[in-house]
Amino acid sequence: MAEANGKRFHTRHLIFLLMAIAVVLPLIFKPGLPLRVTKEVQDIYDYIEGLPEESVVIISFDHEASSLPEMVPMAEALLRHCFRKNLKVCGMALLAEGTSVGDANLRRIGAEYNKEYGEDYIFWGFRPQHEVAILALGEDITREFKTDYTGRPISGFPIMQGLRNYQNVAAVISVGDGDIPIYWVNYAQARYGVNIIPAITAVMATTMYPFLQSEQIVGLAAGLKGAAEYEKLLNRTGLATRGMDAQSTAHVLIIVLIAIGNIIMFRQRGGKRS
Amino acid sequence: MDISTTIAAILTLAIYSFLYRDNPVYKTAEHILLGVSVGYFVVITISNTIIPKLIIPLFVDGELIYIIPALLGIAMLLRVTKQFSHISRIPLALIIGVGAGIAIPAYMQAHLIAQMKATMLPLSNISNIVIIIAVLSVLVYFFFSRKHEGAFGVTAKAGIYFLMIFFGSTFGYTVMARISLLIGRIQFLLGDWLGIIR
Amino acid sequence: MTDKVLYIHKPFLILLILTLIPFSAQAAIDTYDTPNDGGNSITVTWGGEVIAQSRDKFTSLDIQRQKVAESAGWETAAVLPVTDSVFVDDSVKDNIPYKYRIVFSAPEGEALIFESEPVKSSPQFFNTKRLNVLIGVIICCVILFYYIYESRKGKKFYLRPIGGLQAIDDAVGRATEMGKPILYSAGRGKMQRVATIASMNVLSSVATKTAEYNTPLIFPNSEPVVAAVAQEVVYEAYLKAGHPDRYNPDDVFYLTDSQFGYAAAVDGIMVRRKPATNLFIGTFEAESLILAETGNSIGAIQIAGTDSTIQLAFFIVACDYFLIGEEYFAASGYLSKDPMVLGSLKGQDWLKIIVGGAIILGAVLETAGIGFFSKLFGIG
Amino acid sequence: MYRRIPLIVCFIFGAFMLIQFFVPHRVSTEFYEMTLEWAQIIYAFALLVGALMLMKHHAVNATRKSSDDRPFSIIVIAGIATMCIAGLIWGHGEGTVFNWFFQNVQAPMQSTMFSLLAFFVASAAFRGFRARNTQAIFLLIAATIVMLGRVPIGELISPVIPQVADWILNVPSMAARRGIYIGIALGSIATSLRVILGIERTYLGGS
Repeated sequence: MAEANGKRFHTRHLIFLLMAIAVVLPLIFKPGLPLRVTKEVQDIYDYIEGLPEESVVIISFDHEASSLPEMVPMAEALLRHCFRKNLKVCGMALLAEGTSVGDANLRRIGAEYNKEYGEDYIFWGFRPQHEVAILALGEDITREFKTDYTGRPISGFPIMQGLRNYQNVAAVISVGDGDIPIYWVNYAQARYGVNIIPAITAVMATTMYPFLQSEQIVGLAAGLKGAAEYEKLLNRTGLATRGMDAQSTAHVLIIVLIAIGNIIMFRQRGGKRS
Repeated sequence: MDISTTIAAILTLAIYSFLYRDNPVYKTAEHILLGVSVGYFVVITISNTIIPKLIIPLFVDGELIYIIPALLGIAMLLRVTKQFSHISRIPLALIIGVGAGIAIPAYMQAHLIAQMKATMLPLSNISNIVIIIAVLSVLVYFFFSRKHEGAFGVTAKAGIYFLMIFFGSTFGYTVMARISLLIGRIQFLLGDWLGIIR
Repeated sequence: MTDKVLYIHKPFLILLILTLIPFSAQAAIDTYDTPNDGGNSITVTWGGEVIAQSRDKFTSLDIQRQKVAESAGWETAAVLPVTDSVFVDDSVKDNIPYKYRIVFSAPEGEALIFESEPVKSSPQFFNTKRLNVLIGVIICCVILFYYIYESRKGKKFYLRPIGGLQAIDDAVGRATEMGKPILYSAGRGKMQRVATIASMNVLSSVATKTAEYNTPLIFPNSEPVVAAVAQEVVYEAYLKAGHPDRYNPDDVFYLTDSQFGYAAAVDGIMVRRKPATNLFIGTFEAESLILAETGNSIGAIQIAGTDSTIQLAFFIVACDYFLIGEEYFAASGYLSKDPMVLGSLKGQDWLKIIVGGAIILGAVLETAGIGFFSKLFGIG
Repeated sequence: MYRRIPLIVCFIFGAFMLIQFFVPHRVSTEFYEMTLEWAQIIYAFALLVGALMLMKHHAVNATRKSSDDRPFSIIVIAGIATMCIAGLIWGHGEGTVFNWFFQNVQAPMQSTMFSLLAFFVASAAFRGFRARNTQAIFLLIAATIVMLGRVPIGELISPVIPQVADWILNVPSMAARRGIYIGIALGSIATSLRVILGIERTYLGGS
């Protein structure tokens, strides 16, 4: 895109360089700006904290590999909380790429807390066509997922004892980078009344607020910032918290760039008019 | 700095070469990605859906009813051919019909009834009043059978400004998301790969 | 509904089960067929003063059931925390009478037992909790089909002028005056997407004008199928306008399906051919940003129409005019003059009036402290 | 004929799924669960169709000597083949070749691809995002408040900024989004009803 215009080449690349600096420097020097926990994230934390031990939580990895830097810290924080509270965690994915990510995350965090596969957590695997899969789980989980991710019969695992459908599930955490968390609201919350916890990319944050106000979702954890807040609540510094300083400087850079760009525009316009 | 991480890092840098300009290194990396992701998708779809939901019930458990979805699935694959692609309209119609049938009550419940209820707020504080005015004025903006003039026009105008606030906050959050992705990749390059930051 | 209450000591529990002494207390246990379900389920609830007063004394709570006809022994249906007050038994058979009892017991041996009247489970044909949804669906059906029917019969409905559409007309004129081409992009949506289909309607109208004014129309595509359809649409428009000779098939072409590759290539086209107007109409993803930025830097008038809120946020600040979601579909329906779409739009407008009216009524009643109306909007 | 059968199928399944919502009876639920299962199976095949079309396109391209993109098509085919062989023969769980490719090739490249957008946003911020009218000014002000209010630095500048950001997100922005949702819901219900009754047939495609 730069080859056709020599002058563009410079400005554009200078801005790219500024962006890289704005992100790299805070990551190296770590000023450690104070972090505020929002009510939306606190609500999720309180809800999970209030669940009785052994409650079943479904965590659905409804994202693609493209948003991993946002989704992984989020899933890690929520999983740590669930395992710390001794909840039973059932993993699944409604997008194919979330499948491998989900399996790896569950095993890694499960091992951190010495949890047994099949006893304390399980990974059911992937199902296509979100709305249909969500509805099917509302009727009979063992019919929807006859086998786990690697093909072993699901009914053989102790965690599945007494787990039939959403009636036995305390909450569904949807770690999503698109509109699948909305599908969970539309099809699982509305129809079956199950509690939905959206852990989503920042891109989708504003679209979830109407459901927050109408209490169709428990709370809202959005983006790397949401993950950082959760890490703070768990008293554990992770990738998200360490990224927050860079997030701040990069935002300031963007705002400054918009301001300069507009000032230049108004100057030029003013010049033309006079 | 193990070999796997180094490979991942080299591929990451290959993608970043696009920032200079579109070039063969980027193009190669992009096509590797395309091939691998399509292959990944095919394997997961077969191993996680077609095998457990169709092959095992039909061929291992011998439940003959599954012959119907099997035939419909094969009919779907005929879409790839020129000659028989019209047959694929039957399974397609089933999926679309099912989708439409379940969407109606879902939208009615979650997006209309529940959202209407949540807007029926007592007019006791500024925020509640703003919420009601904003919802109504946006509805007026998307009203097409009447010209936007007079009081109606003023309401529609208010609607567009509320929409702008919504688009603005979406803009802010989207910028945030894109930067988070960059932070994640830099953490990978400088941390996991080079070990400069921890 | 009448209940039997009993204080016993654990060693004698088994003995006493056979010789229950009826004890009438306040309604403490209630059993009923679980409502709005497919059968095979009985709900047991308990409460009342006796339980409330003595709950702290006990450490375990057993729910037991018995098939009345078989006069068999009691079987444990569930063991619950003593604080619970409801249990749904999903493992019963339909149309068989069952009796339930709840047994509170303490380690010291003290126990408190309540026994219920016989109860049967049965499936229901209508879920009464969803009545409001049914009414809503019926209202939608009636209104929408009335207007679609009227529209198909030939009735014309008024559609307000849409700013972005007018802007498209003007922009074509401007390009002609400047002697520069128009660039059209439908983004990266597949052909079956509603936003892509709507884009083809807009394209047809734009192409009719460029044919009249003899202004070049460039349309790089990222989807082979869309490219093929677009070529047909543009050629047909030129034919209708009476200038098939002015159609240049090389200007409507397939570029690449790579997201950023597409953006980079379109950028190159913009810089080289300097279009006076850029039209971004269709399904856009992240590439929107790059396209709109370059378009802005070459000083083109830019008009965007899409249903993606995220890309709209960027388009609004980088384009001169925009069509937001529904507005875009309405514009496309207006251009295509499809009676089904127009009738449907009219029906949706009426539904919006109903929704708005209900919200106002609900808010006013809430303010007056009357909550019954908003309760009708509960979901379950 | 070719048009009528799909319309009938669509009507039967669409109408049933709609009515089933109100009928909890076991017979209805049984047929409902079966339909859900069928839909998923067929959908999985539909997903494979997309992949097959892409493979066909690149296979044709890879055999065409004149094509400039030939090497790239060969790379795509090789990628698909590697993953399919690895995944379908040695499995897809942890520690497999398939999983290694996902974790070290696909995942890093895909997330890097999207992180390019951070740079593009920066460049567009300077050269594209303009407060060209009052509407755009509103948008940019809301965006600035949210961008500052949702990261630590906003709090540092002034504790009012995060509060204003919270209010914007929870009140006007939320309500505007709700207005859009209501509109979309009515539109979706209208489209779905038209699809079930066979008035809307665009999905069947041309010819």
